[in-house]
Amino acid sequence: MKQAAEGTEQDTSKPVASIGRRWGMVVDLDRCTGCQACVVACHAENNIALNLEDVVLQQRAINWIRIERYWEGEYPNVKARFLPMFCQHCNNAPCEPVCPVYATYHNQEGLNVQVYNRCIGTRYCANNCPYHARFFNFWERDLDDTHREYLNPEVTVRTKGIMEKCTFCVQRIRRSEWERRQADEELQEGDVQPACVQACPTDTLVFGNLEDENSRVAQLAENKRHYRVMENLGTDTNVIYLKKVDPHASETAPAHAGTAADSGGNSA
Amino acid sequence: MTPRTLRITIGALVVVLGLLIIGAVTWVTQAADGPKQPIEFMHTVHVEQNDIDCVFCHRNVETGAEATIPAIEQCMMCHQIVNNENPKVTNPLHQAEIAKLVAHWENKEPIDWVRVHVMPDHVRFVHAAHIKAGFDCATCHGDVGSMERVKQVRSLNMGDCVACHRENNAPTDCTICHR
Amino acid sequence: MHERPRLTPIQINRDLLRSVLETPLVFYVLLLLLMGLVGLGVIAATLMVSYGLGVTGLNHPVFWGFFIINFVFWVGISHAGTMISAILRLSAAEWRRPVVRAAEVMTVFSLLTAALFVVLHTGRPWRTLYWAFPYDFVRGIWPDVRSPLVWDPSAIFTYLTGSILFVYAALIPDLALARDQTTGWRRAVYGVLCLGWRGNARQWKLLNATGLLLSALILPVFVSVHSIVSWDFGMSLVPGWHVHIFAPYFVVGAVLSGVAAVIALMAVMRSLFRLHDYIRPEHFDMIGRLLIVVALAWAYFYFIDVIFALLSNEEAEYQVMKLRLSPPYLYLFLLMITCNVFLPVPIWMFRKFRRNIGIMVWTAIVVNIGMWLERFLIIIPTLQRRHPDAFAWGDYSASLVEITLVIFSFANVALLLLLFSKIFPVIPIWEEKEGHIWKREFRIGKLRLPAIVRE
Amino acid sequence: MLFVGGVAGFAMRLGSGLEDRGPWGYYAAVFGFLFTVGQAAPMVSFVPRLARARWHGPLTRASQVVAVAGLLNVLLFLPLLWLVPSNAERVTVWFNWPWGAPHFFDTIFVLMLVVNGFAFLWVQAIPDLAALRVQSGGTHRLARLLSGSFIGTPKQWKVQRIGLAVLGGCYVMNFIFVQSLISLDYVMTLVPGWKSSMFPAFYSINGLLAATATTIVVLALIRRFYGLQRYITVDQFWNIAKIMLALNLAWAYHWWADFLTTWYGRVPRETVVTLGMRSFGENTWLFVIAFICCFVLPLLILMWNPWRKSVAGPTVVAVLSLIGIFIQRIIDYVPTYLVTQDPLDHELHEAIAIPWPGLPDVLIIVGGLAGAIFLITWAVKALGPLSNWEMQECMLLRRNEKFLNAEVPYVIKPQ
Repeated sequence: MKQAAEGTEQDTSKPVASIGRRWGMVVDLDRCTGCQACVVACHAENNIALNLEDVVLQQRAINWIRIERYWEGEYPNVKARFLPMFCQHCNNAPCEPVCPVYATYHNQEGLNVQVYNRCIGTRYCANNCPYHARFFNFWERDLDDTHREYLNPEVTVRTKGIMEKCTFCVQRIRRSEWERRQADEELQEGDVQPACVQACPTDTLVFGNLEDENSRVAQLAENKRHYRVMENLGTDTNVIYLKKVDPHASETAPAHAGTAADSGGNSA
Repeated sequence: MTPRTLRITIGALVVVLGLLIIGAVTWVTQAADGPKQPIEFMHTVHVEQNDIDCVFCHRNVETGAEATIPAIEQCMMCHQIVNNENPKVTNPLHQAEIAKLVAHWENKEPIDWVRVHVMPDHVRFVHAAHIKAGFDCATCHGDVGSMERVKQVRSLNMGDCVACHRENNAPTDCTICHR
Repeated sequence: MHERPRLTPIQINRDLLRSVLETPLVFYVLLLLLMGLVGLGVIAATLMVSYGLGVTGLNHPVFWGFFIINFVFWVGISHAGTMISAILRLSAAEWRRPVVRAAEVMTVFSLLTAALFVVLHTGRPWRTLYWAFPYDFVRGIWPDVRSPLVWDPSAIFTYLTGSILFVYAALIPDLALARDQTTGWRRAVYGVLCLGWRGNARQWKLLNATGLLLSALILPVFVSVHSIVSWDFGMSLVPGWHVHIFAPYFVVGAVLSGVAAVIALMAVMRSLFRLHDYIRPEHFDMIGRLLIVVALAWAYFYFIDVIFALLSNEEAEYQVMKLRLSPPYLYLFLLMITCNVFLPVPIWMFRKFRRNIGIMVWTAIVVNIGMWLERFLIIIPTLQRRHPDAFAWGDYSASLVEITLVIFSFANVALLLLLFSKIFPVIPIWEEKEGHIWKREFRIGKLRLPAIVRE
Repeated sequence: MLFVGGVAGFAMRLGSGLEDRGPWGYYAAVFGFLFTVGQAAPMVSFVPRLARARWHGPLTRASQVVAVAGLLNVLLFLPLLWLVPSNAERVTVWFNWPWGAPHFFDTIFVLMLVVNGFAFLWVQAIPDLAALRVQSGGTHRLARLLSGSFIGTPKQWKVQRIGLAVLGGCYVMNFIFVQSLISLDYVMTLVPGWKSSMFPAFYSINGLLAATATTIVVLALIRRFYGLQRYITVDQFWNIAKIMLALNLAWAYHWWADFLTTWYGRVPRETVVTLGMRSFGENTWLFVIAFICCFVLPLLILMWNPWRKSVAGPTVVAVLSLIGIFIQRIIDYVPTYLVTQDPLDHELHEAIAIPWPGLPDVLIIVGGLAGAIFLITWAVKALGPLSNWEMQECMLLRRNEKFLNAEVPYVIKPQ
């Protein structure tokens, strides 16, 4: 994709991927209730295969976004903590350089892209992803005609033998882009909303352009509660978490879900 | 080289050449004409003789991803009048084909058009974006107006797309087409 | 070599060409058996390709399983050839002579098998062409040279090419001999293959120069191949894989398993083709000595790996090592370390055991079981570690398809070796004769001592 | 004299106190260097013997004699031990053994290695000492004392040979063990985050390289100053040069494997240390010199057979490698000692530049090296520069014969 990137750089007349756009997400853990609406929305939007019982038992379930749940404290003072986890779209992604065929790469908008038709399924990227955000299609999907009607035509139905992962709903980004361009306008703040963001009832997830200082997401990213998961790996993610505000934190345990940021090894 | 090996070599060459010729012939004959449609819709009549704009039928092309095949209702907008009993339709072939259309309309059956330009599932082509950029339909589809039967004139494989994108300084990021 | 019996050149020709010129019943039996196993493997692979990788035991955290283990294992085995032929040739070790070709051929076949597993393990094997072969001029998308998985095919193909050249160059005089000993179409085929070898001084000189040059050139490739395989793991960020020592550690391990495999191969050749005069206990003796050093070096690297993971003050690596060192992997770990060091090394220490072919074969098999387990322990528990940010963690058990394919890999290499032995002499006849000529005896005091030419 | 200067420098360093680890870096580097050089060389005599290479005759003494420098090492090592910070609350090799670890055990192991080296040297020299005793008519006291009742019966020879084999084997393993142990101790207790499992292996490779290099240098010096051109021939240099080249390549390989893993992994914790401190960043120039000395120049010189087959070529490479290894030691130890942050913080956040050595440091370096050279010279004088009996054995086992039209050397291989 080197050439591809260069091609866009030379592009001066009408760049779709304007310089100065880096998509990012802020996850405010203080607001997350663990309702899983984002998970359902993501499944519906992105044609994710149904995780039926047998697939789950085979440990091959696919969830582009998942709610990690941590327990804190001893019974009866147990608290559940939630952490939505999905592809962090790292700027320094471990998954990218290990792919032998450039099926995953970083594009100019800060997206970590997975190209389905290029992927041959070495699964190296999945091994190397510290966030376990990449999923492999072990089976071909068995879609009957009724089922096909549910599919989102904007999103490729993945075949067997390839990797897939959260795309930040790139199809929505592209749609907003060309819809705006039909009217000769630039993309505006709030034009793009991934399915999870749209579905989130508590406004936990905020999506936007991190490079635009005035965008909501960029301002939230400066919040003093901010941290990135597994920052010590130097992955430089585009997803920023805001720590949970816990008035009783000091009374119970020193750490909560946010400890995931501190070390690659803390088991919950 | 012994005569025996010579014979074997010549035999092998003949077989390979024969296969190549057969392949080439099938390829050429296939490319000669488009697939047979359930109704012999003639772009020649509609576009060349009657000078109808592409967008008149393919209505979505300026606003949506798909150009869309017109629905029967849209055909019948004209063909209710220009039907097979219309005296101006003199060609018996035309009469027969229009009769098929009318039959579909009356039986409330959709027409199973055979798709000519098939993109694989992992490719998203947005017509509107290309029209907006000022391209003519013919850039990719060729001179459909002169085709008796619509066929694909451009390879439209990825190399073709990417080359054109490069020429026109269009973005070549993978996510432009693959999502 | 001291125990080489006096043999006439004619007898050497007859003995060493026997496998080519005669076809005993046991050959057909073996052929059928191995072809059956290979056929099973083909069926399994077909199943896998048509239904997807779902038929394997792989799952969400454990993305790499038996296939990669087997790949690493066979690449490891392939290191025997160069170790035996190139290094021992350069250091002029006399005992290499009868095993050079068998080891080199095993290198070629095991590399082919290893490469096959790389392709098999991908999700879409039918699309892997653009992995190793850049051809896509139209789209302008090339393999990503940053990926260790691109270094892999480059290293393997370089090594394969080098090994094939190596085998072929050393085969030429023997092919000429086979040409002279056969008639009819076989004579014609051997005649073409031996490239007009007449055995004049210039040709011998060229052959010697080729051998030395190839030996020297293949050595860096030899080291790089398993280093690169190790970097498949080392370059990742996975705790337990991102280990600095991996490159030399893998190379030493590869040599250990490869050379041990050569022992088994030697024993099989000896009994199958009745080569008792050529492959003698003293050869096993020398290989045993070499293996002591290699096994201890392996143990040293392994010790460092374990110690570092345990004591590096890093939570994640500690967890991986703890997982490896707790049941059920503890048992495998103990078995592995016993198989690789604790059992064979003390046995090899004794000259009596080193010269006992039965014991040597068993230790060789044991070592290879150990090395296979070593790769298993590197790959599986590491991937299986309970990850702080994932619900998905769990175990891995190989499916029948995977096991079949592992068996297939062994049968495949054996079958190819068997076919090779049918077509080409397995012991380099000219090298054997050269050893005969260079040998001489001297009298010092009352003793008669064997001597050898040194240039 | 210089040695005395070194002692003075040491005293000055001592004056500045043991509490502050920082300034002791150069001192540790000298120790590390002498340790690799002095302790590793005896292995060179063992390995060709194991491989039954018959060219090593003149080599053995030159390599083993270096072991006497080990004496100095023990002296150097003792004060270092108090500088190692406590490993309380940290997992180390010692699993928090209650007493004396690591100080006590490290001392024991280093001492053991030195004793082993001396024993190796002694057993090897017994026949020569016996000859000396006989020749001097029993008046040479040292020879009489050390050679015991050796008169060369087959049984005595057999015992001596077994002794050599066992001691040699022990020495190799002992050396690699101690070398790794000390490097482990260092990487785990001194610098948090100075963590690369390549370290012990790289140390060992450094040791082997230093061993070969030292042997070549000593051999060249002996050849020059004792006028032994007839005994120490180009053959020895040619053969050992091959090993030298192999080790130079191994050095580069190990470095590269370490570097690549770090560089590719891009984990900030590792890149700071390995890239920022050891290879690139502040100390680049030092590293580049070491790299050129240990790999680039040796490769370029030894690639060519005419240069390999000379006295000067391998000697130059040996000297270069020694310089490279010394610099490597400085890179390894000096910044290590300058780490001031909390040792319980396992990560190092910024690279540390290597300061220029002060006067005491220079004195220590020069004194340490001079002391080692002094010891070695003394030992050479006491034991003789060549191992007589091995020379004779090698000559006996090598013979030229006519083969067709040419005269070729034969090597006899006894059982």
